Amino acid sequence: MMTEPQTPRAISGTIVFDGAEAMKGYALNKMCYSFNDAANRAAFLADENGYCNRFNLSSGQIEAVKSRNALSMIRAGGNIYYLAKLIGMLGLNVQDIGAQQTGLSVDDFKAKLLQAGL
Amino acid sequence: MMTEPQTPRAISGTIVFDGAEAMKGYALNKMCYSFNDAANRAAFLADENGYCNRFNLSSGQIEAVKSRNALSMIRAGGNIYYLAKLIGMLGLNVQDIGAQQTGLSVDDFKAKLLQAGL
Amino acid sequence: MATIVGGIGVSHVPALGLAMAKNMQADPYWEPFFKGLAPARAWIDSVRPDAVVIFYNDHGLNFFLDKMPTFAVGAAPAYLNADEGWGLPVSAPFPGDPALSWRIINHLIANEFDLTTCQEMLVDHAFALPLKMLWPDGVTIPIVPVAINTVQHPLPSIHRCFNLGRTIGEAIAADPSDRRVLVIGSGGLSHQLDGERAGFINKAFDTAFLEELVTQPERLSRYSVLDVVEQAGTQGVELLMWVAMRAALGGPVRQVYQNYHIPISNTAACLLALEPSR
Amino acid sequence: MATIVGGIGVSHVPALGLAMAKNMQADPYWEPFFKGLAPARAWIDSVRPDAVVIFYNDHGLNFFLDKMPTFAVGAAPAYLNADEGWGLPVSAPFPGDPALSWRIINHLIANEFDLTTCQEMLVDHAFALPLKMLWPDGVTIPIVPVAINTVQHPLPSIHRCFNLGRTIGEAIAADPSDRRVLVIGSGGLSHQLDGERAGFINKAFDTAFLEELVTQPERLSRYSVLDVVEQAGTQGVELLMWVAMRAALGGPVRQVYQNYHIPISNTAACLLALEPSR
Ligand SMILES: [Fe+3]
Ligand SMILES: [Fe+3]
Repeated sequence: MMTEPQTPRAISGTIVFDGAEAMKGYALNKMCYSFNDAANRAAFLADENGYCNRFNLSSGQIEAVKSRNALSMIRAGGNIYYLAKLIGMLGLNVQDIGAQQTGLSVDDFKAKLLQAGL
Repeated sequence: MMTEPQTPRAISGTIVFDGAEAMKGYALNKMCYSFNDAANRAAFLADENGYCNRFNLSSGQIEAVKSRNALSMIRAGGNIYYLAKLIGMLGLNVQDIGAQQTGLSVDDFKAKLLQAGL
Repeated sequence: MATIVGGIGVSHVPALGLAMAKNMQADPYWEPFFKGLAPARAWIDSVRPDAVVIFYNDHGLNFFLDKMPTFAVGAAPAYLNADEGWGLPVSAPFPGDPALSWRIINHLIANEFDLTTCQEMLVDHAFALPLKMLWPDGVTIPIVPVAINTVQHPLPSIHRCFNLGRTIGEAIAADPSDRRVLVIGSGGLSHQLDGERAGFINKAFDTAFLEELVTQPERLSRYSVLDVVEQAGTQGVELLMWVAMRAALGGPVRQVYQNYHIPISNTAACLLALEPSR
Repeated sequence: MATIVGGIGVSHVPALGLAMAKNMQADPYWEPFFKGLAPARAWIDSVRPDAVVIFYNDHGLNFFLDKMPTFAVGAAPAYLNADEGWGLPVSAPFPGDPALSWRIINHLIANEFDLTTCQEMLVDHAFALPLKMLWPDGVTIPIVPVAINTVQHPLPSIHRCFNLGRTIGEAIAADPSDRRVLVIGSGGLSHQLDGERAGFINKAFDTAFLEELVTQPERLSRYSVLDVVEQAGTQGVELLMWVAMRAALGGPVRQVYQNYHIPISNTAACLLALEPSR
């Protein structure tokens, strides 16, 4: 049995969603969680600003959402499990945002994944 | 550390709200949990049968609620922490139902409580 | 390093809240309990806490049987009280201490406690009433709520609740801040609201329990939860809060104050103040 | 006495669900994974399970950060799947096994697991997809869901998840029924969806992990959760499900079948079937 919490450590290109991130991202993640409901997805798409304000997103979080940039949303405290709902309803899949986050084209990102299996 | 669940045992005049009770009473307790909301309390008072049916209470549970009898509600799987909300909105307090459950008058029930301190 | 300046065990009988709402503290029925608050408040002033960790049990406000945690720790910036359905006035919001919450959560999970964490959490009378009693003008120091299931069996054992409290005590002791933490256990003592045994109170058990709680709390683990139900009543299991509070204090303690009174409503009510022996 | 007839570890990549919904299992991209299902199904038929315990992680369908359990055990008569927001068709309800659920809950809490119990519980693709893959015509045997938090750190350690699985194995072995239980671990293997390291896959780690999982799973406890994040990616922590599944099987096991394939979407996908050695 451990007796001390794990020491946070830097893992390159990786944000570990811990308490600090969870606090920072609460409003954004709560909004994303609401997107399990189709009516809420429609409400967001009809009035993005109004919907974000209803969930008390910070201005930085609203900007991150507007940018459609996954890295920005993650840096704003977004958790990928909840962001996936927003990303999906915006018509993007995990390979699109993989490419976006790594600065590759989608084809190059897919090639990189294939490469990992060789 | 124990390695086996506690053996259920009979404690006189007492129902231990365990898994079996929780399964039996789920619908009734869920209805009572809804009474945290004033609008739901009003809806119940306006149409008791309709409200009970909305929560899929069994006919036995509906009868128990109608009877305003705490023992019947408990035997129908009701948990006192949730039933308290229903009992409170019916204008009863814990001493009223204490008297009801023990077959005493409210005054005699209060006297019994005082007695316990001597 | 943060320190635990003391512990309070206190009943949260809803009727106490209604009596406070109606300003009836000096009435003959209520006075034997409320008179115990002044010495406790004076002692709290003297130990100058600047944060609170409170063990309490939710009575069906925040948790239902669809997601019923054994142990839940709040990690919210503030905690809202709300309508519980039977007429207690709703309290003002309570300030949270997310940094201390996460310190406690991290240490507990590292030590194999399987917490439910709550970044939003409605707190019921079991949380609000002790704070209202101890800070009648409103509590301004931040709070970490720790909820222990007493609604649905199996409940955690006394042994497990003792270790929960002890491990939270360790987490506080390891906190690099200079926080002065007061620990509260909210609940009990012996009472039973439901069943043909409603109104059951056991002064002898309460007295022995309180004595051991102060002097040799580890020994309380010999009672199973069903022993506690049998001896202290179906709601007497709220004594688990007192066990966790006592364990958080660690080693020997000095009893500062005790006021035990029967009855408040259907309950044997008590206020106990403890200070770590240095 | 109930017995555990075997264990399955299997990926739950959402893209697999979309591929099934579109009947693309035979397409060149999908075929290397789906071809692994036929032998697994044939083996399941041969061991004749009549109940399932599935370890999975909720992806924000049933649980949010307001009440985030480390370990949650379902105790519902049936489990509903629901819209997760990104287009997977909703599955038909799944039958529950409340009697087995309570057997497991009682044993776990007696052994100091601090469960959250769920008498109502929406189950997401991590629950639904493995069952859909293994029972394409719909699963009719009853199921006990066990959810392990992978969303918010701190997660439970490998050691804790191992003990969770082992203790559930004990609970099943002590069940007086003649149930034949299949245990499923749903998740992984290495993958990372988020951050500049998105697309990270680690075949060498997966291979070593799978090998040890089969032969000496206790040794996996040397990895901290952050080690797993580093070696297997942020979502590679779903390997915790595999650890719990393996531990439920107890002592030595025989590997019946393994099919590891890179990539499915952004993930190293795998199906592994294990049988207890008698
Ligand atoms: Fe209480
Ligand atoms: Fe997943």
